Amino acid sequence: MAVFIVRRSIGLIAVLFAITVLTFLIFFATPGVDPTRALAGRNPTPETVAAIKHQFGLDRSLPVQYLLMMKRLFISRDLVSYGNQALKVVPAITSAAPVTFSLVLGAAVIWVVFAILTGVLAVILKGTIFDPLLMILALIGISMPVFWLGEVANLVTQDRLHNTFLFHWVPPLGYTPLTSNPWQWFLHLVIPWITLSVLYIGFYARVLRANLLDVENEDYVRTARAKGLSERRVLLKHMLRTSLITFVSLFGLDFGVLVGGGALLTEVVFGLPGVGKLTYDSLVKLDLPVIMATVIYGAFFITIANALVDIVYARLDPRIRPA
Amino acid sequence: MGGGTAIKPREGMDFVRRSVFLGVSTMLVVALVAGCGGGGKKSSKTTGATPSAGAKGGTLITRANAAPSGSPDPQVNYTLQEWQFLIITHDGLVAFKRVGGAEGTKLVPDLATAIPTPTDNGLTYKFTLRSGIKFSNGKTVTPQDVKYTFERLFKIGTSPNAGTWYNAIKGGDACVKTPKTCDLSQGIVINGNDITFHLAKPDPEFLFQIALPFAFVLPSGTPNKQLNIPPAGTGPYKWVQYAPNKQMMITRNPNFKVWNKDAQPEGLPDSIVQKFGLSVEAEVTQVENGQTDWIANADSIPSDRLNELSSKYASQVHINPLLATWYFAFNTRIPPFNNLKARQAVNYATDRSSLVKIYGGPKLAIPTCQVLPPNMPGYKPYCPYTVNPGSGKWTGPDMAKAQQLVAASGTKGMAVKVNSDTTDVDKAFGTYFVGLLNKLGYKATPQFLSNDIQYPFIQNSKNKVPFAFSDWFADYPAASDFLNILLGCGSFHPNSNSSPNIAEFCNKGIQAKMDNAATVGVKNVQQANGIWTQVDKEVTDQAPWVAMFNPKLLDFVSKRVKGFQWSPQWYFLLDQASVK
Amino acid sequence: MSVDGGTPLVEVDSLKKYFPIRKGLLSREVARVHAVDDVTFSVREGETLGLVGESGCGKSTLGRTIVRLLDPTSGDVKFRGRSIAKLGRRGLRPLRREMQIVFQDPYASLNPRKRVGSIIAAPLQIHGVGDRDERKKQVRALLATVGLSPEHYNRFPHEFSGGQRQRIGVARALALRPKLIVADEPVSALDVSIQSQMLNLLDDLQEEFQLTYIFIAHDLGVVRHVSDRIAVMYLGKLVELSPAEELYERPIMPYTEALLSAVPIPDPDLSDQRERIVLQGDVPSPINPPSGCRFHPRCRYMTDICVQVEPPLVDYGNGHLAACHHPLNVDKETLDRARVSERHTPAAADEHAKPEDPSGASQPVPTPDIQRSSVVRRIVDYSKRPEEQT
Amino acid sequence: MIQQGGGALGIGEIPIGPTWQTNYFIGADAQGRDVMARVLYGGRASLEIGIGSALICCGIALVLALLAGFFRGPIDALLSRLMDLIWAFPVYLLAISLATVLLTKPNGLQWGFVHVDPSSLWVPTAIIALVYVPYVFRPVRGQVLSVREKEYVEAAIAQGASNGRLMFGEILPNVITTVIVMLPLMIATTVLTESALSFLSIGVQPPKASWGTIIDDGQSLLYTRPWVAIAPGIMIVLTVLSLNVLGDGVRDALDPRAKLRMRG
Repeated sequence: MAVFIVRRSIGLIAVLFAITVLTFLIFFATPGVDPTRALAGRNPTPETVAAIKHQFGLDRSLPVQYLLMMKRLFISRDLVSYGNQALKVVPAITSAAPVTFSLVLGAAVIWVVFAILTGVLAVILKGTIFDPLLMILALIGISMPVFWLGEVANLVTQDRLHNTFLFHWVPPLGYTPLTSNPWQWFLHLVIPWITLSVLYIGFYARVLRANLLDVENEDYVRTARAKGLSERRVLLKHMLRTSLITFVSLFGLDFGVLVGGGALLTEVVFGLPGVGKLTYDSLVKLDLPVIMATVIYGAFFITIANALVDIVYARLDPRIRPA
Repeated sequence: MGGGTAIKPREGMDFVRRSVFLGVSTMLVVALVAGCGGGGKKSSKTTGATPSAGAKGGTLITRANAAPSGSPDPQVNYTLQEWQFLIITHDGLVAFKRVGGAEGTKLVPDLATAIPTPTDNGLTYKFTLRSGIKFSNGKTVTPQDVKYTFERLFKIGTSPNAGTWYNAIKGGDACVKTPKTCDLSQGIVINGNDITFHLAKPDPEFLFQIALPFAFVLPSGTPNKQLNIPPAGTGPYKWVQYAPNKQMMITRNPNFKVWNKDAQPEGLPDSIVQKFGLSVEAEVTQVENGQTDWIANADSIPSDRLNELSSKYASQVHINPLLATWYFAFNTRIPPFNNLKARQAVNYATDRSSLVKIYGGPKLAIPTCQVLPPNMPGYKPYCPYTVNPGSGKWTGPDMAKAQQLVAASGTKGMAVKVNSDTTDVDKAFGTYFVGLLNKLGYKATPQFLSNDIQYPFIQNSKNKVPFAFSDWFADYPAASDFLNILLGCGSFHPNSNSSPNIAEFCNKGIQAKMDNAATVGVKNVQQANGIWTQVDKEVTDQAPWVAMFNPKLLDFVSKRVKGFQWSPQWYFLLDQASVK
Repeated sequence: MSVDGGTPLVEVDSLKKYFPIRKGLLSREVARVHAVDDVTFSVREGETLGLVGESGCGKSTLGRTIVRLLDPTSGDVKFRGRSIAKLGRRGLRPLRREMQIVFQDPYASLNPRKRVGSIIAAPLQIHGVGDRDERKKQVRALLATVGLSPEHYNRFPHEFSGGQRQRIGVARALALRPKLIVADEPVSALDVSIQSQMLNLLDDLQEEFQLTYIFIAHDLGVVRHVSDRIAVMYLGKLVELSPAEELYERPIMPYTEALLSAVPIPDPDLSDQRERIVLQGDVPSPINPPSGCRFHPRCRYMTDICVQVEPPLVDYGNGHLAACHHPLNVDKETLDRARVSERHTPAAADEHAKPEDPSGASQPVPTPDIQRSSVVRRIVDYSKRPEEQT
Repeated sequence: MIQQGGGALGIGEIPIGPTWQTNYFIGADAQGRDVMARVLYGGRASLEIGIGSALICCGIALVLALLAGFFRGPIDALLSRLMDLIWAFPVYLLAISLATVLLTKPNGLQWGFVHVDPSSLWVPTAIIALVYVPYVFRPVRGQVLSVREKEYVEAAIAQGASNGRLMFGEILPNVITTVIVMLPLMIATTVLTESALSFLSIGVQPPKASWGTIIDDGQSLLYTRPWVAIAPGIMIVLTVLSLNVLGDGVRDALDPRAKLRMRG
């Protein structure tokens, strides 16, 4: 097990390293990745351009530039954005991360609760019209582009029905930190939470239902039934518990992806200054340092989540260890 | 005279091309004041120069999609977005008059007691520093601070115009070469409260340059590296927050006392904040709902909402004309548009009213055929490329003539890439011209580039862009700013990303006239303007561009904003608006 | 049971096949599975060599290494006198026509996504035999040869029973008219009732196509009737090699003795009479094989020498080879002639060659008196299709 | 495409809203173009990219998985690590990064004789195909690894079959079902991804349109002419929903036990 964990960790570091190199190369293959335009103005003297390039180490060879960037990103942590010299990359991410985290955490709570409810309900109602109905609803949830759903939510809550009793409480787009005003924090995030969770409710409900139906035929479930346990106990205690293993590992991966910046579209649509939005803004401006940092940040969470899920799985199921 | 700062009232990202500053002679400034005033009256809701004394207090909440690009350092930043804050937190020796309307282009003494008359053939400017003015950190402003400020401008190494403007000061060129050891003792001589600037060469634009934030006085000892928030200044406000992914904020400077209300009046709101991060659509909704007071000009209001704004929120909308021309530049050196007839054909065919519609309608833009915008010294309406030429006004496209010219040019069937950027409106222009060129018999395809990349790309002759969108905002009213910079032989630099003559246009005869106008202009502005009028006409006949229109700027403020004032130099004067 | 007829078709010389076991961070090789460890024997043309041993003894690995499905670790395999151990893919190609393999599992050995016709035609196609129609004709003929209907051409394997599938496997092996067929437990996955059909089929095919068989099985009962000679393997080693009848009558190696005692005998009297030798313990790990004689931990004749010295394969005459310190059923004379090792004098061997209970060892193990294949043939006629019989 | 003088725009002018008639059924966009017509044409691009990228993705993944699973050893290690790398990128981040780079090569890409214009539909198609390769690669490689151990593969080796024949003749037919089952779900995913990229202006480039770009256009018209954004969204939902239902059906028919992790 220890060897497995160590090997997985080494793999993780290797992947992260490769990602930094790859990201660096992708963007250095791009013309115009250059802070001089944002700083030098319309008609700079060659001296000014050279000074700016030197300041960013752009007059060095590519490997040196890469090392410089990594040093400023991880060791001295004073890497600044090409777009705005006051934007320090590391603090920008650490200040954006709580926003993303708030968004994802709230959405996760909603999606877990509703997915379990929907999934279990579908199994209970199996054979009635409600099971396929719930599953179609879940499919619709999966089929909706999240940015579009967000737009429609904005249309309804910010404009069309904003002045009715239904949505007059909806605050303008944006974000209020939990620490400064918990109630406003909550209000600002309710609509984004729901929007983001719709897809996952649909997906997880379907996965859960399929799993529940799978385990229904397992011997231990039959045994439990044969013992005369109530249907509810069988479902909740025996079936749900097993099915949740898949559920939880999927959750780990998705949570990692979302915290790592995967909620980009939701953040962009709702103007939430999280990591996804930071990434998007920097991509639009080809702001290499910020892109590097956010991509590494995102990859970090995804790889960690992958590794954790692998390790947890290996604990639960030794068969996959050699893989 | 001085002129508009230049931020295209759209997005903040590519401010560079908008931030065009060129000095002009004082006489030209006077001319502008007249012109601008005239222009201002025509426009429906141009704010007058009379400030309504609003109530003090409250917070003016403004919004922008993103923080001003570049650096927050006042000696490095080059955006109107930040300058609108800097002018009320800092002062230079002289300043543009802080009032709305044409008066706003006048220079008035600020930290200096008076505007000096240059002596020594324009090489010496002697200022006297007002005494008793304090920085927001409590220190008193001294002449040493002024010298320190100018030395810092070079020492910082990355100030955009240190090497193009301020190097006029004696010793400046050496400072550009070796910023670390910059010493301006030769150029700035202090004697008591007197500060004498010695220039290495005469520079009629010097006073304007020192009225801009690059030259705003900072306390001695301010570190010679880029700051993450502007340091202490002398204005009625001081910087308290600069978080580029959140907001920037200024509040009252307790050490401020009015010394010249023309240069630096007291501000009305207690604090002014600019929040970042929302899309412009959301910003408009916020202003409508009273959650935001004003949208920074860096964000352009979607044209689709203009109707809603002008009907439902008419009293909150302010429209002012800009000294700007939007155009598509032909590459005059590669086929098919190295052919004059082909260029003229496209000019005849262009339905400028369609383009105006894309931009936001006739109230936001006026069709044009020529290079110079209205109100510019030397401007005389001239439009040969219309159905009924003669009036100087564009009235409609002449398709028949266009087709005839294309046929005559022998360029029919040639492939043309229509280059524009990815902003919605600019993209629409590109799409329009693709359709038009195809109609004329070319094989046109669009090429839309990210805003950050398009401008340097189209400047570089290496990229061989045949037809590209661009625009130009005057920073002050000088015909040379348009004609010489955009179409002069000297501003074409082959294979350079910084070659503002996108058309690669160089006509020896016209160039000689431009050079002549510049020389004459030092002595006789009137005569020079006459030459510029002729140059404008000749250039227009050569058709290096399809000039599309001259835009106006729309500001949308919340209901509670009282006393909106609009200066041609600084646009909306934030501190003069009341939110109480 | 001609032992000496014909020239050697296959010669296996000191063949070794080890599988590395990798572990740890750097995937270092920490151990090796000694699947086939220094095996030498030869197979004459036209004969059937039975290869017997418990599961895991390396017999399948040996079979696969001979047809070069596996690369030998060391040693040599010669086919018609030509070394093929080091041949590359390309060099092996022509040899593939000469030697084929029939697999144990009729379910896994047929591609479930391919039709029977194309499965059998594949070797023809690979070696560019004939054109499409010709191949089709050949395949139909082959189907008939193995007792299937040519109409089965377009069916998928899952439509067949195990026995039928194995026939398909045989047909595929025969398609190229090979000289050698390694039959890797071809009947062990089949019902007992089908097994004899299969054996008879193989027997007939041998005559018809002049085949040489290496017939792998895990019990001696099956191979007895088809083999001319039988090789016994234990933990990767060849421990006994003998003409078939001789092996059954006079096993030398105690391990063979134990295997033989497990062969079922139809006659209940004889069966009762016989002593059943139950081997103690499990087969030791081939990763760390026991020292000396590999069989020693389970051998009832075990002495110190078995632990210390590995017995060589010694010819006891009549083509009967065995590797044992305590040979059974060997008279002193023979023993004298065949020196097992320096330390192993005939006297010493004889002295110690007494089991705790010598009764079972001193006299030949009674074996059923069944003539090779003839009885089996009488039981069923393979040419009838199995469906018709069941 | 330009409706000259058709679309009234700007201050004091009324945009065309839904007419619910043949022309401008659901109104015009900011440039006066009939949204319904654009939605219908946009659907073509969306589906072309969706189907194209799913096919390319599955094709590449299949070939790579065959190579990795068949040859194992260093080839497998290399390919698997590469897939890990792609997998470790957040899908949208990788797609956005690639799209940004490709779209900012103003003159397109030039590989030998192949010239890809940045406005070509191939750019988003290739990008989307690439980012989803690991999603198909992983399960298929696992299958190849297990199929490769099957005796029928050994039998083919014993017959002297070439590697190509082994991979494509013996192994491929046994793993293709997985891919076929995944395909509709992949298309659903790629259609969603295309719309997201186009929504972020880095997918389909004008003047071509896809549902995503129309939603992007409609974003700025959301409060004034919501149909510009709503209509293409509904089309996406319907398309993806049908593909998901189809995918479920195919899965039930071919591979009742396959549980695929597909995501939009």
